Amino acid sequence: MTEFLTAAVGFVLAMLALGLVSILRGPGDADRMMATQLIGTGGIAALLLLGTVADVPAAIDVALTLALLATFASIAFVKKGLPRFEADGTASTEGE
Amino acid sequence: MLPPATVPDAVTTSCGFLLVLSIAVPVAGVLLAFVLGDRWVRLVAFTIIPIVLAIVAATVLVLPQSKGPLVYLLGAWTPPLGVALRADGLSAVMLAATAVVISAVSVFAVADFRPTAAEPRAPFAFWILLLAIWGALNTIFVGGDLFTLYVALELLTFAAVPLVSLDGRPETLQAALRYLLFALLGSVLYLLGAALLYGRYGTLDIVLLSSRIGAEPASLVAAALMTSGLLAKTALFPLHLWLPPAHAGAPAAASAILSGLVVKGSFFIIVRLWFQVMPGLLGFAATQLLAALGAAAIVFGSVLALRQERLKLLIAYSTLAQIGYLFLMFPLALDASGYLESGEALAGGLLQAASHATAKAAMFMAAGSIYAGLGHDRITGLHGVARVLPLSVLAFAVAGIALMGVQPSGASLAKDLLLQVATETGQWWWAVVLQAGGIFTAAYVVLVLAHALASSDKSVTLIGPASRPRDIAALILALCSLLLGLVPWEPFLPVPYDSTSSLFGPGTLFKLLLPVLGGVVLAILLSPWPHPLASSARWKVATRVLDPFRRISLAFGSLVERGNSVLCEWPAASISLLVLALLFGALMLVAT
Amino acid sequence: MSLVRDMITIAAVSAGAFFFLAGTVGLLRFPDTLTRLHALTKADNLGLGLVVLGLLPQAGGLRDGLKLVSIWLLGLLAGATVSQLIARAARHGESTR
Amino acid sequence: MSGTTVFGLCAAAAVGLGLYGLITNPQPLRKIIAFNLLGSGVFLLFGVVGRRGAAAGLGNDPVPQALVITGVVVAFSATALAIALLLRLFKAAGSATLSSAPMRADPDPSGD
Amino acid sequence: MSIATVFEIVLAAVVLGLGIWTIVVRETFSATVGFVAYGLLVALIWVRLDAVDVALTEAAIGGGLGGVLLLGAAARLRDADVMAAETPGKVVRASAAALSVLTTAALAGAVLLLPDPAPTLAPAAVANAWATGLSNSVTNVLMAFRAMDTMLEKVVLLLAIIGVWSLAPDSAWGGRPGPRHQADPDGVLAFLARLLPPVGIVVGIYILWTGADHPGGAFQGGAILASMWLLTIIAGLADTPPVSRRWLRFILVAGPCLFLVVGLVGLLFGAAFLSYPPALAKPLILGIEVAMILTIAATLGLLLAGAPERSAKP
Repeated sequence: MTEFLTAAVGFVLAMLALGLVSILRGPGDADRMMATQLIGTGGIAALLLLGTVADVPAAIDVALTLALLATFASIAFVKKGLPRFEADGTASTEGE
Repeated sequence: MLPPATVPDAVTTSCGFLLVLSIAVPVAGVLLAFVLGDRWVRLVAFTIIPIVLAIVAATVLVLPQSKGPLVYLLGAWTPPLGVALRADGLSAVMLAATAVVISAVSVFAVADFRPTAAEPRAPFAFWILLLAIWGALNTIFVGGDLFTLYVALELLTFAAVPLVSLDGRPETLQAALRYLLFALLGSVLYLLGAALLYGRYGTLDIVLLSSRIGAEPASLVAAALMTSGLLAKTALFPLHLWLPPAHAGAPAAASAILSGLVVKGSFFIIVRLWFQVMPGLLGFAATQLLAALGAAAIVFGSVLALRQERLKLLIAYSTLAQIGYLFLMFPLALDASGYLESGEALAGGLLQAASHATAKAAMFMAAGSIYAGLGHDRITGLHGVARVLPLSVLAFAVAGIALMGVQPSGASLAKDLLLQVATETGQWWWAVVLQAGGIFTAAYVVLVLAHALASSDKSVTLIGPASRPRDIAALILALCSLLLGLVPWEPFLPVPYDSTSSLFGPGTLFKLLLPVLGGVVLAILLSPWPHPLASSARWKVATRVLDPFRRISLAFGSLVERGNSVLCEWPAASISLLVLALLFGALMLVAT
Repeated sequence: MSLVRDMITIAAVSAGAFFFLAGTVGLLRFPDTLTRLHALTKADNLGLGLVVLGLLPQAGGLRDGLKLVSIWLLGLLAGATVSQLIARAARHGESTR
Repeated sequence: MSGTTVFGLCAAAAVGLGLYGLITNPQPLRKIIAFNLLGSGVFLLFGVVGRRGAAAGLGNDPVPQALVITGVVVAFSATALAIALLLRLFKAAGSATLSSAPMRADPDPSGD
Repeated sequence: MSIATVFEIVLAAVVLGLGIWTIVVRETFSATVGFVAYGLLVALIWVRLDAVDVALTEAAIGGGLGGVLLLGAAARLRDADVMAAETPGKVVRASAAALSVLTTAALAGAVLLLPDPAPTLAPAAVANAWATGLSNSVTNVLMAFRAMDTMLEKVVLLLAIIGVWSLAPDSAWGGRPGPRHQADPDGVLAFLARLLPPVGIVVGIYILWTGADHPGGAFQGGAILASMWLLTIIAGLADTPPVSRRWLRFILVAGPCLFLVVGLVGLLFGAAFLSYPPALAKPLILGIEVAMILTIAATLGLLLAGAPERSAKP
């Protein structure tokens, strides 16, 4: 069982790496912004599997934190990453 | 598994609580001032400062009575699990010097950072950061654990950086950013070394480490990284890119703190590291390298100081030279078996640090008064200032005289000690550098004074009123530095002989004349600015004789300046940092 | 009993891994931002869900199980909202590339 | 080759990468990122040291872990301060660079 | 070579690959994104090293808040990207590369030659856990054995705030940090900003509470709370408070203040500064942690918000 799960972590990780390569290459910033999304799914899956393999139950807490913050980071990405565009009808009036 | 720790001083000594208070009270002041806000910060600062002063005084008085250092185990946990605070003679000297400088600066800054002024932001930051710097420095002086020292070092940096950019001009913002980034690089290298030491020895406690440490790969790499990181924070040549703009751009009171005290924090950790944690690792070659960097710093700093147009920049470059002076003690402290001995050389180095702290702070304060009075600090525009701002110029003069090592100043005692050791160990070349350092110091002091004392054709108009309390604070600090040699150092530092006996001998006169005359020559040769006596007839004669020499010296000076501007580029400075780290590692590897 | 649990785990985790593979292939092969976004959020969230499902039998107790499920729900929520935001950003931001 | 060795080498490599980036990247923001990478290498080294010291039923020596947590907080504050300075500099000067402008023109070398 | 080692090598390679990307890529924005991904994935290494407390911290800071901080700066500095064409020459880059490689090699050598068995304080930490009644050793080290460092670190956070605030223009001193965000109240963002914070607050408090006996603690919990606060600000549901507010100042010092007071009480009446009487240790530490989570959440949030930009008066 441990071997299977370890292999699964490795596989998910490899997919994650490939995905990151494709995303980070672009071409646009919108593509790059998917990176946290990808980690928010693939990274968390790897983390959960890893926690089970290594018998670290608290890894679930890390995954929970990661899930929350990856969501938050994605939103900040969209808000801050494309300042010229007002996502979702939101505007930030720069106080300068 | 390592044997259970047997620390010789694993108990809290009576009065050890003073060490805790010396940290806790300034920190409490920071918190209180932050909550109470704009109108109360100065009041809080002036309540806290006397209390901490009293604590430091008590520590200094108690220390000689106790046998060995004062120790306090925080939370009653013994190292290696817990953290200890320890104060020995070195700590006491630096604690006292810091307390004196901070008190004087706070008196100086009373008027500048009035909370009722139109600008409430600067006083708010200044007074809180002043207390924070004090707390951080005290932690550095009494901290007994390398990681606690790291946190204190960061505390110091975080308090110092905003002081640099207090006025918000783009130049100072850039200076602050450079300072912050380079300091962060330095402290992260220090932390890297700490990680290796923990991995090898299982503790970061200074006393425990000193009993466990040996010449092994981990400790050598750690030592090299930590040393170079701390050198970056101390701004030893060639890692000084951040210092002149940062120190010259800050408000005068902040410059006094930054130049006088903040660089001494990382310097003190280097001393702790080398003299206490790993006295046997540095070896001959590495100490020579350290001192060679110091010598180069003296030449570069002094030559550049002589070429500055503005007084504050001159003083900032002088700090660069004086930092170099502090590192001359390392080869002199090395004994025959390759151990760094906590003897007279260390005493000389520490004394030099204390006298530089007081004198340099006084110089910046005097320069601040002059700037406030004239509205500028161009050295060539200082003519006649002695008549309108006599106290400021006097304070500058006294501080300068103290710094060049005239009896009975602390710098003079330090120089005597170092020269004596240099003779004993046969390292005559460092004796030459020591003398040259004094002469260089004299050169830029003489230069400034010559301009300030020269009579002016026009009457000098002041744009602001001269402030007597400010000048008196600077003067008292300068006098402190001048009289440091008379203090009985014996309980704290191994200072063997009584310096007062030789106060009025022929040696004193020689010690006064050598630097002053040498300094006059250097000032004439190396300063590119019009000389204050340039119009007199005698000068015309002198010009004819000196002119060829002067041209050569000036060419040398501009060469130094060009070299400096290369070294002050970021990539060059950070590459030198790595080169130094690798060089130290290699030299230590060879030595062991 | 433990054999059954392990079987479920192996099956679900393998299926999850397959969906991650599919998502990555989509990322690598699809030509433009919007379709790639589609591949990413749909396939990967399904993959995460299957992994969570597979790990549920291995969870230590009810609390861990609840946390696992809520992680998945958070992932879904993020996927649904953020992909919409990114998609709009991508469409409007085409000129700013 | 054990896991701690792999991650120990990884930590050393991260330190090297951070140093390289800190030296060569001209933009201050990139320097800040490189500093964070360097810092994370240092923290990883602490982690490896702690992992090697696993004992008494703990998988990782708690002391280095605590040091890392303190260090992460300090590094984060440093990043925040550096970025605030950088943004303010950008606003005040219109550019964000660390390269020093020439200090002053070469003065007239003649003394009279 | 076991499958576990293969996995570790893959993990290290992915993380290092991201590190390399972060350093060498031309565009600053891409580098920032790469670093955020790096920060999130490093959490995996920390779990693998069985340092879950650090993994939580790294996930919260390295990926979450740190990423947002860097990204905000990258977005604002986007126009500066073009200007900085002063890339150092080949010689500089080559020597920097050579020196970095040498440093790495020296470091790697030192790491490989570390002693086996390694020195450790784990048994000592476990043996002394009775004094606090908490079974999370990391919390014990942070709050008891090395409490001084933790207290000073909180002062470092406060100084960072003071430093950031001191950069305010004088006209905005005492005002609100950052730009005012406005959002469509029925939009997706506002929806998320209403839905996520309650979940986040529960998770944050859970992380704090579980920190007594399991991995977790005030800092990690505080980071989660801070990000939830920022989410509501970004979505325009809340505004940053003016920095001159007394209550805000009080929250910002509550943690270190309580720490200091407990320490001084220990100095006066107890065994030593920062020592806790064993009977009261657990409640005292938890009390400090509760104060600290508020302080940390407020501090981290305000550090991300930046210097005051808008005068407090509208």
